[in-house]
Amino acid sequence: MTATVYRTPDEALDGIVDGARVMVGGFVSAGTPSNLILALKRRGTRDITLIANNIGFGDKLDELCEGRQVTRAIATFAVRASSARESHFEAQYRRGEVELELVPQGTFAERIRAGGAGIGGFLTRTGAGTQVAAGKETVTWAGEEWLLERPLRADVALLKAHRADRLGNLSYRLAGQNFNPVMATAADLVIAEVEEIVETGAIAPEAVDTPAVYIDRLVRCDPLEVRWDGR
Amino acid sequence: MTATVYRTPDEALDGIVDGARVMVGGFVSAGTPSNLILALKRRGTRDITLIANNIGFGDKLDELCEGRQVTRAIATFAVRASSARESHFEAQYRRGEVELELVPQGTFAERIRAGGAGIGGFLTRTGAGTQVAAGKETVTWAGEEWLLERPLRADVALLKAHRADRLGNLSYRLAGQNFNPVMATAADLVIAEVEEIVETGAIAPEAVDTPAVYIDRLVRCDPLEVRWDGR
Amino acid sequence: MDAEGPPRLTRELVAMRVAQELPPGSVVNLGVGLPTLVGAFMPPDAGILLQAENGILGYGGFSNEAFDPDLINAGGQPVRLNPGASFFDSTASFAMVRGGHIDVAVLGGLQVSERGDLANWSVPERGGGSIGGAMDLATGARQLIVAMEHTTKTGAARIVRKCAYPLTARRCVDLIVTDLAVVEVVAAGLTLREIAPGWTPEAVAALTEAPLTVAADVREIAL
Amino acid sequence: MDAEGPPRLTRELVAMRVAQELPPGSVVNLGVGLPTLVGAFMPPDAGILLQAENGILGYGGFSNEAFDPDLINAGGQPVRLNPGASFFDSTASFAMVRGGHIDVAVLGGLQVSERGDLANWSVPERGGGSIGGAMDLATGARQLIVAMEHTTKTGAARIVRKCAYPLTARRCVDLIVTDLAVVEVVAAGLTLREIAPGWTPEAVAALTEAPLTVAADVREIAL
Repeated sequence: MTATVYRTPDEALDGIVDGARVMVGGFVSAGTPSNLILALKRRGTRDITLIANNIGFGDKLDELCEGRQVTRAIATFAVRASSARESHFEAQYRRGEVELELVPQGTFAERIRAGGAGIGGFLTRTGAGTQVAAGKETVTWAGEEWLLERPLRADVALLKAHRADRLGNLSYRLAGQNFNPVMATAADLVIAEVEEIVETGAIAPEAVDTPAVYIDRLVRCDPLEVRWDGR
Repeated sequence: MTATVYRTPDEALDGIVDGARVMVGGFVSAGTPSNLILALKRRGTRDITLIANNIGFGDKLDELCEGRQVTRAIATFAVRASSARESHFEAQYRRGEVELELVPQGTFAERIRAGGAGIGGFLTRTGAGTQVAAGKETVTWAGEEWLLERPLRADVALLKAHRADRLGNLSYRLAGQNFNPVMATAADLVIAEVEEIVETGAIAPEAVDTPAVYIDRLVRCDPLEVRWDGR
Repeated sequence: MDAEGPPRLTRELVAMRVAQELPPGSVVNLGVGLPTLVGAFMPPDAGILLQAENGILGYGGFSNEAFDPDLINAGGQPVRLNPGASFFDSTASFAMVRGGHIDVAVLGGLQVSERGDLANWSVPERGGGSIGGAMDLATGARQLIVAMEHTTKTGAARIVRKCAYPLTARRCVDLIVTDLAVVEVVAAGLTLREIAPGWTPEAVAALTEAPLTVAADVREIAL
Repeated sequence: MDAEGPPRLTRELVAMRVAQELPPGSVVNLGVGLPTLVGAFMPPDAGILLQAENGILGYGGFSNEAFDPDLINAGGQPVRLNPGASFFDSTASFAMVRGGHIDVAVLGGLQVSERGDLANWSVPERGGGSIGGAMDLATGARQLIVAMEHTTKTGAARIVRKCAYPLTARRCVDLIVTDLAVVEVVAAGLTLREIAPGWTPEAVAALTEAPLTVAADVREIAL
């Protein structure tokens, strides 16, 4: 189905309800849908399960936490080892007000891929013998110990790409891909913020990174300046 | 390590021994390394385990079978339901002279991906309740029956790409990707036949389909005319 | 008119009937053989995206231009691209198939059982058959239409109580379109929805091994 | 000279020593913190390819140009690209990491045990820590070098019999480079290969909880 183009990021979020599981693409400053994140903040959606690589490292996701919109997070980095300057998320986490499932980054990516690709689980050596193995099935095969990891899906995915065509094909620039292409496959409703929307056919078939089949909604936005200062 | 450029496809196969497990990229006529296949025929390597999507459907792989170089095959289509015109492979298969493991195409791709990506196995619903399930572990999860499929690797992969740079980055054209990018990740020695070798940096970073880390050897060849007549 | 009754639908007419089932904007995979013909009968402005499991989304009809070995569908046939097409590798293609992102798959069939099991890849007595993408498509597509002849060349029923041939997937078929009938697979079994012109429900049922419930509004196939 | 002995190596000197370990043409992932500094000391013509797990192969040093939010390494720092660089998504990046396609990973450490276990992501008493890509890198890289300070700020050994902090991965470390020593992890335990100028093996061993076997050819770290 052809993607629907929305006028504003706020309108593009129509229908997201309290309690939603929301995946957000991006890695620190790269490929992060900051306009959609701020629209989700303005929307005031509560009790969100946030599925994102990082929270509070040069992204706008901590602003959602500021308003206590996030109840549970699944992430690969969200809490610093040192607490010199706490994010809202970290403060709430240390006070036990928000739940966090920390996932190794490769396992995080692969679980989302499994969720989008009809894979019911996969075996990885990553995390075997660590806290990550707690509660998971462990199998020995080929002389090694493997964890059985399960797929991860969401109700909504918020993505950032560089360009889209009207059909919904996406292309990314530089290191802007990261988790965006895989999250596009693993949510019931997929919304992408892009810098430019072009006519269908204007992105060469070989240059399409995310095929149109995965994209439900598009909104054109100027990218927000986002930078992590390293702390 | 920078890829080594060979002068001829025959030289590029240096070191392949009898009994080798050989993956070959391509889908019928698309992205098929015909020059490398014919070089493997000339080389006379025997007792090959051939891992390829198709054998004898517009590819040159049946010529390897003609010389009885293939002992065992893992493929998704290799034997026609009707035997009006038999390939060498089919004739040998029906006489019990060659072993065939038929794999569903998505499972075939995913097993190779697992082999290259450090995944020890994965669960798929594909094949549950069919002959494909024979001898495999079956698990019930989320109300469905899943097969545990295992990774697939090879000693050598023979690939076809459109362009390479001297470092070994590959780009494909049109539907020439198919199994080539994933096989590049899952063999100990990876050899690619390309139509053009350009200076390192001449392929834009966003246009690289197979990063140089995966490619050991390159050889420039004019593509051979290959076409399946549909029978 | 053959020995057993009025004329049956041609392969092209079966393909036309299947094409009517494809919703506007849907993502569709057409299997090799008869299903391939469906591509020629799709409404031009319905925005249907054809997926080829060798790594294309958005191909169009067959190409009459010079053969390009790198631009083929999964049956090896040269195809054209529509605007908005994209290419990807086989792992991405089957992630799309397995992950439920194909709205409709149309596959050929050897046998379909009353509970919707499909056998379409092997005739054991002929000593062969290949799986290709059929098992993944039958398992992963949101809707599965089987397009096949109602009977074998020797007149045996292809819609059976239990498949004798090796299965492609269990309980996967949603709709069967043959040269005699349109049959829907529902929880209770098979419903005969449409019949070929000149045929009666009884005559179709006589060539069907599995029990058919005749729909109250059963009608002639209209194209 | 600190209270406990001669001067220790600076972070930059530790990074220089690590850089010497990187084979020409190898594919290397540098973790955040001290390991990031290694990039500045790589031999210019060795053809080493730096991988950033956020999806870059072939980045170079830090960029001084206008900040581009889409061109960062896994530590969020702006980087330049070398000729032959490529981009990919996170699933492809960790396929590369997990699949054994990274020759050397250099990670920071909190503790390394005598059998090569690594703890580098969490200090429980501070109530935090994040995993990021460390577990995949420690498990998947063909060779793992840990670059860290030999002792904590309070003087406690970081090379221990058994890690007290939560593990990153078991039996994964091949080489430890600290501000006092180069220690190799072998089947039998830990071998002290090199020591900082002015230090003796005994002085280093006194700051190391795990037993060290002093190599017959132990020598001063040379840069």
